[in-house]
Amino acid sequence: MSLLSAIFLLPLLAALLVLCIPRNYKFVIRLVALGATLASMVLALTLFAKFNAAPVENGFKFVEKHAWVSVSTLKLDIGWHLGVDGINLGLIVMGAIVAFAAACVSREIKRLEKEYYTLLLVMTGGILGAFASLNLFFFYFFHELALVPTFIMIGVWGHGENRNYATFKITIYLSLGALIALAGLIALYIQSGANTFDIVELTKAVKARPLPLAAQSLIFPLLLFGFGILVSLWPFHTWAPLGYGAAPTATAMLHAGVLKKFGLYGLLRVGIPLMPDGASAWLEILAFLCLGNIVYCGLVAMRQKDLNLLIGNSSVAHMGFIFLGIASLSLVGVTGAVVVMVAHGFLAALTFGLSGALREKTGTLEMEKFGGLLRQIPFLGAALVMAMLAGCGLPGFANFVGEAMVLFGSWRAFPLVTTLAAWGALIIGAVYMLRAVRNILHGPEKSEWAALKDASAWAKVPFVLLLAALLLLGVWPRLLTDKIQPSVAAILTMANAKTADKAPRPGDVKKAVDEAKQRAVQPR
Amino acid sequence: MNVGLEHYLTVSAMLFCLGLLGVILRRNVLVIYMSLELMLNAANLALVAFSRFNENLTGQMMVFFIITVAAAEVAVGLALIVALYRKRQSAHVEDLTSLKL
Amino acid sequence: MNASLIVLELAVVVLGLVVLVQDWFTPAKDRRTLGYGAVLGVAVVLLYSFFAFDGTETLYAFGNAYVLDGLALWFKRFFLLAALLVLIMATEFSDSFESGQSEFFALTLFALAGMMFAASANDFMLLFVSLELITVTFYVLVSFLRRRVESLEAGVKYLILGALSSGFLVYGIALIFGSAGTMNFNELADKLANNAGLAHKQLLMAGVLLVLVGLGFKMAAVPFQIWAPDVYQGSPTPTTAFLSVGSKAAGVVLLMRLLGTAIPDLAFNLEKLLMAMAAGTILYGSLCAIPQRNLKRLLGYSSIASAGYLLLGFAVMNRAGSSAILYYLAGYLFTVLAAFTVIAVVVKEAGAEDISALGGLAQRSPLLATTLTLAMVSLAGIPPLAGFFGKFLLLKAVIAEGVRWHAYYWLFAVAVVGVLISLYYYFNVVKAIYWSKGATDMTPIPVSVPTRLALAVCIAGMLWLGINPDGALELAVEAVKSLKLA
Amino acid sequence: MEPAISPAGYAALTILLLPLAAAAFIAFCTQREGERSANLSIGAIALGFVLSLGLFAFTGDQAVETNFNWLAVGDLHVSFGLLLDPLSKLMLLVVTGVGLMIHIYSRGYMSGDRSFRRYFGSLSLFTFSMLGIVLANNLFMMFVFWELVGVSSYLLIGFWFEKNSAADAAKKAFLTNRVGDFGFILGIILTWAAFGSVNFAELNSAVELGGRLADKSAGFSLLAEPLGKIAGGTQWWTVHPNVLVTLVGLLLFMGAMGKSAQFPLHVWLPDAMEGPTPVSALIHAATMVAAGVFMLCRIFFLLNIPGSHALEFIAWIGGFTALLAAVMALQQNDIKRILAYSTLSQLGYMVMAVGLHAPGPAMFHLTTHAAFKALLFLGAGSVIYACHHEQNIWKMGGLRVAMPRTWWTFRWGTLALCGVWPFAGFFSKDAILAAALEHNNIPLFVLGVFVAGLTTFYMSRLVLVAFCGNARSEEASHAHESPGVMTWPLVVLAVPTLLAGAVGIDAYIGKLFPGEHPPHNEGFLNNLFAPFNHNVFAAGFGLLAVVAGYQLARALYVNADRDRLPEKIGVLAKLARDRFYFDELYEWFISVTQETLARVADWVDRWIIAGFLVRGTHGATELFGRALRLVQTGSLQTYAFLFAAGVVLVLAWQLLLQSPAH
Repeated sequence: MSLLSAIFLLPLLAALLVLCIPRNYKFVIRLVALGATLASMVLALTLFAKFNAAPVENGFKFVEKHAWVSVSTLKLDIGWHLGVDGINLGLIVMGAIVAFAAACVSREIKRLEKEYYTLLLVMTGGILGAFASLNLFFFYFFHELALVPTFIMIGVWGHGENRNYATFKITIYLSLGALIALAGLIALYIQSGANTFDIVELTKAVKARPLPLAAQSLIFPLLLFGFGILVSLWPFHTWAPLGYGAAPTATAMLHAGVLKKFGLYGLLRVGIPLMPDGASAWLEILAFLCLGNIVYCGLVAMRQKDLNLLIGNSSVAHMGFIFLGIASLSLVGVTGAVVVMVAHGFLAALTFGLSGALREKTGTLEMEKFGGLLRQIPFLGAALVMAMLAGCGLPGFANFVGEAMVLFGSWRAFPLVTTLAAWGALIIGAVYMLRAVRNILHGPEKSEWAALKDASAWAKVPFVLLLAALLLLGVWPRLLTDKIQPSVAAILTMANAKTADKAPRPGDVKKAVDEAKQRAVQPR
Repeated sequence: MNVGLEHYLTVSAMLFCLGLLGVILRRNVLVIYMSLELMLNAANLALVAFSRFNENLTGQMMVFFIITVAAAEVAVGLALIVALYRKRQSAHVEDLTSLKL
Repeated sequence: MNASLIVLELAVVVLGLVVLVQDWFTPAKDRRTLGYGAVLGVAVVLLYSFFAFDGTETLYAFGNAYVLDGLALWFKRFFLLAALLVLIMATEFSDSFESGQSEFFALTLFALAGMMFAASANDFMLLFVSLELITVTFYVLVSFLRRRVESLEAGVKYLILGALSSGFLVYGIALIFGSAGTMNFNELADKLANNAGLAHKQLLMAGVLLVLVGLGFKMAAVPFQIWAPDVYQGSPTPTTAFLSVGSKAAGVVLLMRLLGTAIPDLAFNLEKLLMAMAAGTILYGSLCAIPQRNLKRLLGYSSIASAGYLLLGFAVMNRAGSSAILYYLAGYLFTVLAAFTVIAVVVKEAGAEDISALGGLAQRSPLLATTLTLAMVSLAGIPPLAGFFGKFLLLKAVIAEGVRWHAYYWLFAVAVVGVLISLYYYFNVVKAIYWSKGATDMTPIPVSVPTRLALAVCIAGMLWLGINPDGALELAVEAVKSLKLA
Repeated sequence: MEPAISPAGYAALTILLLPLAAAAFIAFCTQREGERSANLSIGAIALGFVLSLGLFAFTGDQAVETNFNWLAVGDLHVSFGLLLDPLSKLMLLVVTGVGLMIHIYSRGYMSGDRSFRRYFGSLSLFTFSMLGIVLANNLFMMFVFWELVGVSSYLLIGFWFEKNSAADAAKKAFLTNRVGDFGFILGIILTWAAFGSVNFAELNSAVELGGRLADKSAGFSLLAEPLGKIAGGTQWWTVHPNVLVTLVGLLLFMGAMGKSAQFPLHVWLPDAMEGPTPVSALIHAATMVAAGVFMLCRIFFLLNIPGSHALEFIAWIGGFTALLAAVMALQQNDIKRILAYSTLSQLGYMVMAVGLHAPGPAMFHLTTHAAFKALLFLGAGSVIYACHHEQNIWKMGGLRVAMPRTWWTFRWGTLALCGVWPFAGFFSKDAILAAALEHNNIPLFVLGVFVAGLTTFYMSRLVLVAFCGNARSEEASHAHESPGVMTWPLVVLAVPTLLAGAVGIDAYIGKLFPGEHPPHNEGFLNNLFAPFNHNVFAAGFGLLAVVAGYQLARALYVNADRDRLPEKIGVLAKLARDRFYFDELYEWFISVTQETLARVADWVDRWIIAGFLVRGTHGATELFGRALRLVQTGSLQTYAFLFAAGVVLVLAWQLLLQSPAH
């Protein structure tokens, strides 16, 4: 069991272990869960440290390959193929950290702990496995692993009276998206002629013989809308705020923070490189759809009374940025999109964690009922302010770096959309974030919250961890971008292989300037 | 005029349809059961006619199997109908509607 | 006519007779030992089947009316395993029969023998006889609870409609015999191969369709599924289980024989019909199940939907399609029997068959709750359980055909809609287990050792076929080799 | 490889990072000791001041740049770079000098406050961000610190967050700044897209090159076509290069408008007075608002590209803001509001100066203004402290006697602000008026003179009402001089208020912006009279306006018990007092556009997408299910009939439809 597979097998094994522990040893169960997620986090961090950006044969490191199902007569070959490159490295590390934070935050669960922790660990293992696997079948298999735990966790430990409707909606919506994506993957499996789900072979096959245009224009929309639904692309986003609002804190953190990036990662890994012509037809539409995400969901977030619904809508708005970055097909834009993916993972986990802590202490999330809490809960208050500011793209946090790069990258492809996206991010984002801070933390103290206590020492650990991650990546982005850039470059060479280069890049301007200099100097 | 294969077939087809109509229209379970047997016999007739004209005896052999199976079916069916009658004191099909929707 | 081939069926029939005879000597109170005896017997036969034959070469018997090849062996083992689990459930269920417990076991064994004969049918006569043996035994099994009027009503409905379908079947056989002049599948295939005129004979096609009606009835496919919900609801739970697994699989193996060996050339122009039936069955089964509150009726509709997915495999009549059918059936066996075992225990405990009877199951008995949840998740086709990989293979086969003819993409879309709708009512059951509102009594439910064993086998089966499908898929492909497929 | 860092670079780095270290230490470590946090923060800025002085004195005039590669993706190269040139060295002095005084002053002013620690932490964070803007060597880094300054001003304005008004003011300040930042980032993106880099040095060389090679008539030719194409890429974006360059200038100016509270985005500054007075002094007088002007001067070469019309627009915006703010200041009764509007007005002056191709005088006025405005604010703070937080000037009076030291320092500040001859204000304002004349922009010159008059009028009104005459309220009569730690910084600030004008600051800056104005640098004494022989008209009219303003104020307000101005100018006074209803106008505009849009979006989301589409399909399938279920009627006859119908259907479908031709 190499380093990479240990990261996601550990939680799954821990889940089995928890199953054997008798129900009333609550503390032991919690310890096992915390230990497993902590161990996988440490492993993920060592993985991050050992990952040097030196180029390797087909771009993937820590590769591990076993056969799983290979039936020659049916030309069916599905193998267990793990590997890491710039893009899913960040996502795995972020996923592991958020999983540990989610495990810490699960202290609020007082009922049926054994089932809860089993499901949490299965979900964590599923998510991390999905990001680590290079075989599209397992990519899909591990993602679906997280579907049932989400359903049961929202249903049993969720909050709010419409959690029943919310849990059914989120489950059916996600499996609709997953099935459409599966259709795309199978069609790709067959029409690529390579008869394999392995992304490395698929890329080789497509490089050798690009997919026919008819196939591309069929498969790409399937992948786009399949993954789009998983990532709450604009018209299919209504499940996200509702689902996260009703979910227990840990599920909301894991789902909004990590699982949601699965669709985007899929689109970037499979959609863009393998179907360049198919993609180019749809990217215009994608750009305007993600505008719907940013501006429309931002406006909707403004009208929300419940803090969790506000955060849910804001996380949908952030997804718009990642889509815009991917749609721009420029190196800066796509790298920015990957940075936003990682940064938003931490941000969503932090905000949902804080709102969960708030809900645990006060019993409600109605913003009107709050007021002047900063005096009673200084730490949680300060963390909430920092989270909200990070949410509206304050420099110093990782989100700003990603969003700035997306704006810089997508300017050339869609100038109008970028302007509106900047308006959405800077202004609309700031408005609803600061209104939330204004209603909850500022203003005169209310008597009913006088007895409120701040978070205990242990409860602070996850929030400090997430804030540290956000700040570290915000202050020193090269830590991440240097690793992402080569992988994105490889994908973009394939994606842009189709049409002639649209407009000269700023780089060309630099060349024009230098040439002009030579000419200017000679005559004198 | 001598009787050819078509005649036998038309007779067996008519018998089959009569049996089918009997099953659909009649209300008494026993009558339904009898029309079912009628359909089986229509098949027997067709089989015998085919084996006679194709000079192949497998059809005849099949008829024996059909008759024995029909007999077994009748035995079990009648026992069932009697049990039902003892339970519901009526053999009409309309009041057999507690299992629906 | 080497009779040694039917040693398995003979053993099962003899076992049935022994159980009947033994009933005279055993006093009323320990009737259950009879049940366990039957279970052991079937287990022995199952083990023996692995040593006796290896299914590589095709053996014929009784004037090649009886064939023993990979496919037949695969299905015989399938039926034996199904009967094993059903018998365990029946022995637990038997104390609610007022009298004649041993008859129930014996009849189940006779039905099993019928299914094993159906698995090896290579002749229309054997097809008819085995089909009738299964149907007649089920008439009695369905109406076994003579005290309850639902059981009797279900019995009569099954009787009349079963007899009607066998009427059509026989008439179909007659027409086929008339037009083709032979009852044997291989001969029929040769005749079709060498004189093209035969293929276009309307009479032959009519005969094939009428036989299809009989088999469709058995599988509860759309135009002929009208009996399924009422019979599933009325009959005692072990019978419903055996109906939904055994008799459906018998229909499947006979249809495979028909399309695979008897009329492979005609199969092509049946493609449109099979696709329509598949789509209709999936939609009908899924849609009608939404408002269901009664557990057994819900599973009835879900079994109709599963027949729809199996028909997907038949519409794509090639090696990939048929191996997918076999794999899906294997997963379906463990899943449905797990579900029925849990429902049998819960219904006996709560007395009511409504979904609300499941209330608070998570606290009352975690084992039953987990098993039923896994079963529902597997039925819905969610990884990592068997249902997913089965559906995945079927859907892959359908999309592979999509390249040739775009209608298959629409078929895929219908399948996706079916899965989504099924998610709703399967997860409704999971909801009832974990967080239903009206859960009153929290008394833990006792689960006897054999039931635990059965549940353990089912869970192991579901997980093994879901997580490590390679071995089982090889077996399925091996079994399908004998059919003349693309 | 990054070049080896020169000692000056190290010094700049320490100046920058010291306040950050202080803020971080305060935030994480000092739980209880409030005092230690104050010392830490003061120590940090004091050391910064000393180092800036050292830099100012010893390093020469050439620019020293140190770079750390912060972000390098594709063609976007952003470095964490520090640029030391005369402009940034001067601003270093202003920020750290004035900042030091205010840190010391606030130690006394805030001594009683409950969250003393949080105050000094935010103050240090602000200093760090302000120094970041000053030292940044590229637009991206400047934008990063731009937003950090916005956040620290949000924290400081909303310091007393229990008060609803303070919390709203903080939110309003941050959001208005964000509107400015929106334009700023678009400007940066456009610059990067057009010129290929965000670094000032590279931008400068690109612009110079373009300028030299271009023949004047076709505008900025060489780089023109690629500019057009590059900027947008799609067809309808290939604008004429001049339009593009103007757009770049205006967008960047939008950032300055937000930060320096220019006309459309000025509404947040008066409300920012909710923060503690030292905060108002530091942020809203000396440094933060000056950042906008500093940025304009820093990118002046971009604005000054031939063919760009941005500068005229900037000049007029500056002028109009100056006039508007001055008129509003006439009718304010809160001492801090008056000073806030006066800051707004002076900022208008500076922006006007930049607009008139005179960044040198703008920076000169910025420096002097920083000194005397900080002095005035701290003086006002000591008055408020003495009158137990009474801010209405009509409740004060007779403080001249009660608070002698505050009185004479405040009087010096007022004289400097009005532009009376020996004081610093006169020289810098005169330089601006001279620039207006040289650029023969008569309307702006007249406007400048008129605003100078207005400034003198409202400042004299304040002095006459607050300090002269007799006490009008209880607190005023018992007022006594503030403690030494508060009045001592006033005296220190009084020195530059007097001498800054003639000490030759404009000469030092002049070197940066060659060509516009000959700097007068013939020693202190003749500098005193330089403005007169440089441009006697500007100086003469300036002084004339001051005298006229003073006489008018004296006539109206000496020993006045109530404000008699409204009778004189009627409705204009009412308008001025209510700030020309801009707040209400914005409120209405936002409610019309953003709130209604939000309401529509929420309605669509709730009813159309989640309601009609999702619940609709859900309901439809459920209904369809229930309908289909009715087929199971339960009666055996219908079953038999349906079965037979099914068989007939199958036969018909297969035999008739799939005709044998198949």
